[in-house]
Amino acid sequence: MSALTFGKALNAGLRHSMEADSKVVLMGEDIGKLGGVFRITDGLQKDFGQHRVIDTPLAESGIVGTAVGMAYRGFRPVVEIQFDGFVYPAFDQIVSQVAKLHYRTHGQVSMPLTIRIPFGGGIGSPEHHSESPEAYFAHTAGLRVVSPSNPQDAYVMLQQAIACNDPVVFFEPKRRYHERGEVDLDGGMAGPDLGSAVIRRRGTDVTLVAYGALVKTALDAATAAEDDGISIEVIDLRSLSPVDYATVEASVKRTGRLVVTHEAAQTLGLGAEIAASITERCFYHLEHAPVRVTGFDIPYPYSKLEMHHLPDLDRILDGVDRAMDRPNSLSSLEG
Amino acid sequence: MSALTFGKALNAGLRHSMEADSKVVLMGEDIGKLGGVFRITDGLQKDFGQHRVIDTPLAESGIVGTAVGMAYRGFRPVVEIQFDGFVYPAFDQIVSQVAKLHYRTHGQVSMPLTIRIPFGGGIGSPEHHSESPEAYFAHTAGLRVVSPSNPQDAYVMLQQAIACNDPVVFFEPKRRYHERGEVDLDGGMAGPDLGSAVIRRRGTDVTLVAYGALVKTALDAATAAEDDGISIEVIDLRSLSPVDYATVEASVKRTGRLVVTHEAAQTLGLGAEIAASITERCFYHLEHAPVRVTGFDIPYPYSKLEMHHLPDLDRILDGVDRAMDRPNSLSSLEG
Amino acid sequence: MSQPAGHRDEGLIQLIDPSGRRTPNEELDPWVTDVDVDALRGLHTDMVAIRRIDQEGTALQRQGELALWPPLLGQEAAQIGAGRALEDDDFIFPSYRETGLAYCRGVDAEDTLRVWRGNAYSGWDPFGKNMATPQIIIGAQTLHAAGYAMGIKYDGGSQAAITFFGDGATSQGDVNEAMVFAASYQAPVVFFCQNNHWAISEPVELQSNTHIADRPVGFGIPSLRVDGNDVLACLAATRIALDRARTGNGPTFIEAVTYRMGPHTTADDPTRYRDANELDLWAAKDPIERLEKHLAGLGLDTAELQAGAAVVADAVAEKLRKAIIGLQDPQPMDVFENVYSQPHATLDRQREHYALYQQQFADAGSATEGGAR
Amino acid sequence: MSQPAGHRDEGLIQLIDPSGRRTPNEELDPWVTDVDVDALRGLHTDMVAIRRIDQEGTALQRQGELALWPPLLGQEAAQIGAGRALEDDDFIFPSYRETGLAYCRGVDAEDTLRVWRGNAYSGWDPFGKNMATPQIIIGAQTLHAAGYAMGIKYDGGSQAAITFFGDGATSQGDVNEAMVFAASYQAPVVFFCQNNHWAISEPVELQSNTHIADRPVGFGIPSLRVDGNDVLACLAATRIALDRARTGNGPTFIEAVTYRMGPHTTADDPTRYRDANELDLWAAKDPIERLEKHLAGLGLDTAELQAGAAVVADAVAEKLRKAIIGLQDPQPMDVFENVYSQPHATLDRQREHYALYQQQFADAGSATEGGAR
Ligand SMILES: Cc1ncc(C[n+]2csc(CCOP(=O)(O)OP(=O)(O)O)c2C)c(N)n1
Ligand SMILES: Cc1ncc(C[n+]2csc(CCOP(=O)(O)OP(=O)(O)O)c2C)c(N)n1
Ligand SMILES: [Mg+2]
Ligand SMILES: [Mg+2]
Repeated sequence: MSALTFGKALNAGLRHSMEADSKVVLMGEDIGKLGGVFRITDGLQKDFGQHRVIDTPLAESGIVGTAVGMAYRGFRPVVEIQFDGFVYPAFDQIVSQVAKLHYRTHGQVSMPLTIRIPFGGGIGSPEHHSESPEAYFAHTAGLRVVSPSNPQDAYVMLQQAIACNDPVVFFEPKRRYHERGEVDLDGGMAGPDLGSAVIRRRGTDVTLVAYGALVKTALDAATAAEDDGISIEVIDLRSLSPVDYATVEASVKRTGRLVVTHEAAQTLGLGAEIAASITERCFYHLEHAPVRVTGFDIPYPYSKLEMHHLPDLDRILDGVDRAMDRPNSLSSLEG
Repeated sequence: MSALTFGKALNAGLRHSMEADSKVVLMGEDIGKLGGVFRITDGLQKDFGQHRVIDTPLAESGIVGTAVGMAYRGFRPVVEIQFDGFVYPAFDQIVSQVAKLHYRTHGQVSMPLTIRIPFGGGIGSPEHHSESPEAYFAHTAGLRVVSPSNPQDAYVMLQQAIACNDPVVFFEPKRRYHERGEVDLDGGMAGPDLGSAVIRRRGTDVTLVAYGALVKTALDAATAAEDDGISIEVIDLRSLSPVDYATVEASVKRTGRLVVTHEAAQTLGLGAEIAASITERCFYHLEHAPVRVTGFDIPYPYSKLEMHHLPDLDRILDGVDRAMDRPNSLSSLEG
Repeated sequence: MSQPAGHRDEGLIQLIDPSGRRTPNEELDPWVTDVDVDALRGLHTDMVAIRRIDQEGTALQRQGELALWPPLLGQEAAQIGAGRALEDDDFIFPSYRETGLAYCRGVDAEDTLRVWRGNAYSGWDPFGKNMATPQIIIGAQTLHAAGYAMGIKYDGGSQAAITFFGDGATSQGDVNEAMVFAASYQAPVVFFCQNNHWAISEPVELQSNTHIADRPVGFGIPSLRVDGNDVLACLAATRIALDRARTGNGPTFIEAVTYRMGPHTTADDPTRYRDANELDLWAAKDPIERLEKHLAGLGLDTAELQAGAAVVADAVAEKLRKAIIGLQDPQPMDVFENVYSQPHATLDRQREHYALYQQQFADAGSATEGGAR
Repeated sequence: MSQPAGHRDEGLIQLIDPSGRRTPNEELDPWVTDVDVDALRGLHTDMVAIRRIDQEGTALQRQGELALWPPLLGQEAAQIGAGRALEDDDFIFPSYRETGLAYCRGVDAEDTLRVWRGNAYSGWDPFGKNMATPQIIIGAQTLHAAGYAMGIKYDGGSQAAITFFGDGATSQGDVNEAMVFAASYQAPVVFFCQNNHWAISEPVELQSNTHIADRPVGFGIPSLRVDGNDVLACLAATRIALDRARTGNGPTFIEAVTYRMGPHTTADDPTRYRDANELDLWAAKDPIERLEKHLAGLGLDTAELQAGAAVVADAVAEKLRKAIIGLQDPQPMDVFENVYSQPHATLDRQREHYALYQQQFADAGSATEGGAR
């Protein structure tokens, strides 16, 4: 085991995948000499050459569209989108081509693309640099969508995503890039299935579902809640499409209460789907309606106000209070 | 009152808006001489000229992006996207510009765009011609999203959308274009608020929420259910962002049961949001988990199979049976 | 100031003029020295065959056997010229109108047509034919071709990629980005634009006020503007472009100037937007008649030539009609297949539930679907 | 075959060379006959002022007063040349680097900078200044400019629209589509590309293997390739383009060849990807020094010239620093403002709930936010 930052763990995962399979190529803006604006591809062009780590022209549709062509040719492209807010020019290629080609060709053409997207806020960035577009992709049939929350998962899940024959949109919680954790570099891609959720902390009173950057916040909230005598079970979703409902369902059947948190807007965010699906599966076990603690239905605000958009420990605990029928911010509305 | 087809009602609505405000201009592919592939703009270029009904180059990002510029200049552009599956090249301009400019400029720049999109399936079309992308837009803060279900609403809501100072994505259920209904052409844009839902049929046992093409199917289902002694309240959502929860909530509080139907994929479709929100608001009134009867999580299938993707009368009634705890397709899974 | 050239009329490369006369062209001539009378006859037969397939498509649509059909009428020379220039392992990324290319690749006509019946989204295995299946999103396939060609370069292959698209497509961002990528990596790709003068109801002048062939030059890609109704010129131009690709000289752009003689699709009514005179003008430049005149000039008997081609076309048409009408409808549960290549929990559950739903009807003993109630 | 020209070195239009010498140019000369010594002095002062604002931006970022800053160092001539050619009612659609254009439009420097502090997404009223606020999505603004220009044409206005973007932006579909629309409608728009040789770490050669100014020509848009460090040439070229726009001659494209002397933004480390020699080469072509040499040649005392400019720059800088540091933080509930112009039930409910949530902390008597627990 080695202590690595999240970013270095991703770098190691890329390196490992490239060593394992010569068809793995990286494509993106500034990923070569610069190593990407977050340095995730640092050193890889030097070691693997310009034909495997490809600096591309500044055109996201072009990047994804040519990656589709590379996949036709037998390559396994890993695309870097520089920031979350810059994926939309590639939306058509992702939704109409990447997601649909396997279906369109009755399984004859595979699209083993990995589309890496640093996502989420909390780093004081300008507009378009802090978005959470995951719901757009999780709503799109044909794509798999995942997000690791810690260095070990970053390392393993990235390799699993690259090895997967289906296209995977890989959301990296950029505000965790510099956080460290133990990584089993010798373990390769061994680990829980790419589509599975993991219970990060056991608890009995309420199930708290998070993914990406908010898993850490959720764990902190669980620790804080302990002092108030509340036992929170924290589930790291990891996979956003498919959602591992078996794990969430089993947990909610134990706790009877569910809180989901994410940075994305509330309306039609992952929380909506999870609340709806868990209500379908656990209706008679639920003691309170599932609670969502999410970003608001607003464009991501300028950075001086971002903490008023992002769920934090206090907002999550307020949500837990709501789910537990304890006094909370909305108590005055009841009755 | 005049009996008009849905398509002609839209045409009349456009004409009325163009007469009322010289800043209203139409932009799109083939909307001029041809009158659009669905003839919705038929005759308008002849009557209003090429400067008001603008045939554009074949580039959706270009159409929406130049419409943004026209709005800066004080125009009120109404954009036609030829088919649902062709909106994605414009996704970046819609999500990052149209939706955000009012916020970005602290309210100084308005984006009174209407983006008309014929949507949905059931007409035996090739790939990309039958999609239901509404959830992408309803998840996008800054946009309003609506869908009329009948000629009268088509006429009124289109004028309201054009008059609205916020951008409106206007989904037209193309499979209803040829259906007729009474339209009050003298009423102008008088009618229920653009953001409001309408109860189309009163009922006491279960609330059935639909929008667009499926409103008719839902009404047919309600008629059929009457024979079985089931009283369905049918709500025509009309507005998908915002959803008129006041209306849905009041209904569900009366019936205790909710079924939502749409053609779009189930995961993160409107049904997820409505189920989650209504569960939040009506938890103690619900006698069964909200039921979703939707398209599957698949790319829209080729037309010979589309009836196995699209909710129809029977699938809706099966959903009603589930919501009512009557014998249904999934009964064998219970216990 | 660097000035655009504007729409000029000169500059259209031709080897056989509308009257059937062979016109010399220094640049193209060396590329067709091997094309003897037999080869020309072969091109003629090909054009006749795909015109027949196309007519059958239209007829089958009228009879309700197809949901829609996008005719290629008038574009036979462009498609056969290009198609016969390719090696089998060059990879084709077409739009929806390239019936002729599929024919050159040995795709059975029924496989080309069944997509338009609604029985499938793809009629053949792209890797079996080295040809992607129809692309409906305008211009999207040009990026795939550029990327495939980048792949050829990276894996050291000797093939080329070629992509087909229309005049309207040149307005799409994707097509322009494809040129950026192709030029930047000097990828072995051929951009083959069939300028058939119309994008549904929009004339090419709305998309571009200069020649389409001027566009790529500004991206650093050399171009050829050929008479798209001259099969020999199309063959030569494509050979030149492919040779450039194979010899490490990067991308080439071909504008084949032709005309869509039919409607955009069978759902379209071109009388709403275009002049009948225009049609007459282009009828006089018909690609098949032109080659017939040329071959007559070389001493071939036109009636005999036509009869020979008809034999081939008749056989194709007969097989096609039988196959299309005999096509089995797909199975309900097929809708769930091939969304993913590996299990997907959410979708698998939906499949299971729908199977139970379907089962009800079977249980109810109902012969037709939807009859349980 | 139509061949691209490739990267040539000739063809760069100049009026003042790096040594300060006035070089005659038939095409541009007539457009600057009115530019006397005073006017040149004004251009010099402008360039010094925006360089100072830029330095302050970098310094304020280092001091933690700004979150980020995108320097314009080296691009003063391009921005002032273009900015001073414009009429007040021409509408500007900039990217994020056009500090100089904002300055020309009378935007207070603190309003330009506060966006980068994170206090706002827009520092000024676009309609007050006839200039849109910074666009971060690469190339998106070029379509807005084309559309605005279409609007000018439709409402019979006499203005022009102008849009600024970088060399990297030319690869984006949007920029190419903007040229398609502008050409098709002959819209009165000027495309002003500051080719500063880099898109973050990517050299311009990755985006285009021919001159950027060649690109528009293929779209039917005439272009000028000017020395972007020559303020007089930039002024003249922009005047030509604006005149064409106003006289119904449609769009023009200007490539101003310049250099980004600083990092991409304060978050960037250019030593990772570019050679120090390149910097030296361009330092020798510095736009401000060049004008100083030219003015010295006209008899002006350089020290006095610099001192005069410094007075202006100092005043701007002092006001700027005070204003930035004195900026009030926005209010929590501001996040909900201006998403829509009219009530939106779902958002209004979220606002109401968040107000109640905030209220808790106030009720708890906590001075700081987040301290209720
Ligand atoms: C992205 C997208 N936008 C719109 C359409 C609708 N559409 C189908 S074909 C067509 C015209 C295409 O014209 P052109 O590129 O000249 O090809 P042609 O049909 O003439 O072969 C249009 C607008 C589409 N298929 N895809
Ligand atoms: C759509 C999009 N993709 C990527 C980025 C990230 N990005 C910001 S600036 C930049 C380089 C722009 O280069 P250029 O157009 O030459 O302008 P310059 O910064 O040199 O002025 C990139 C890649 C972005 N802002 N928008
Ligand atoms: Mg065409
Ligand atoms: Mg640059």
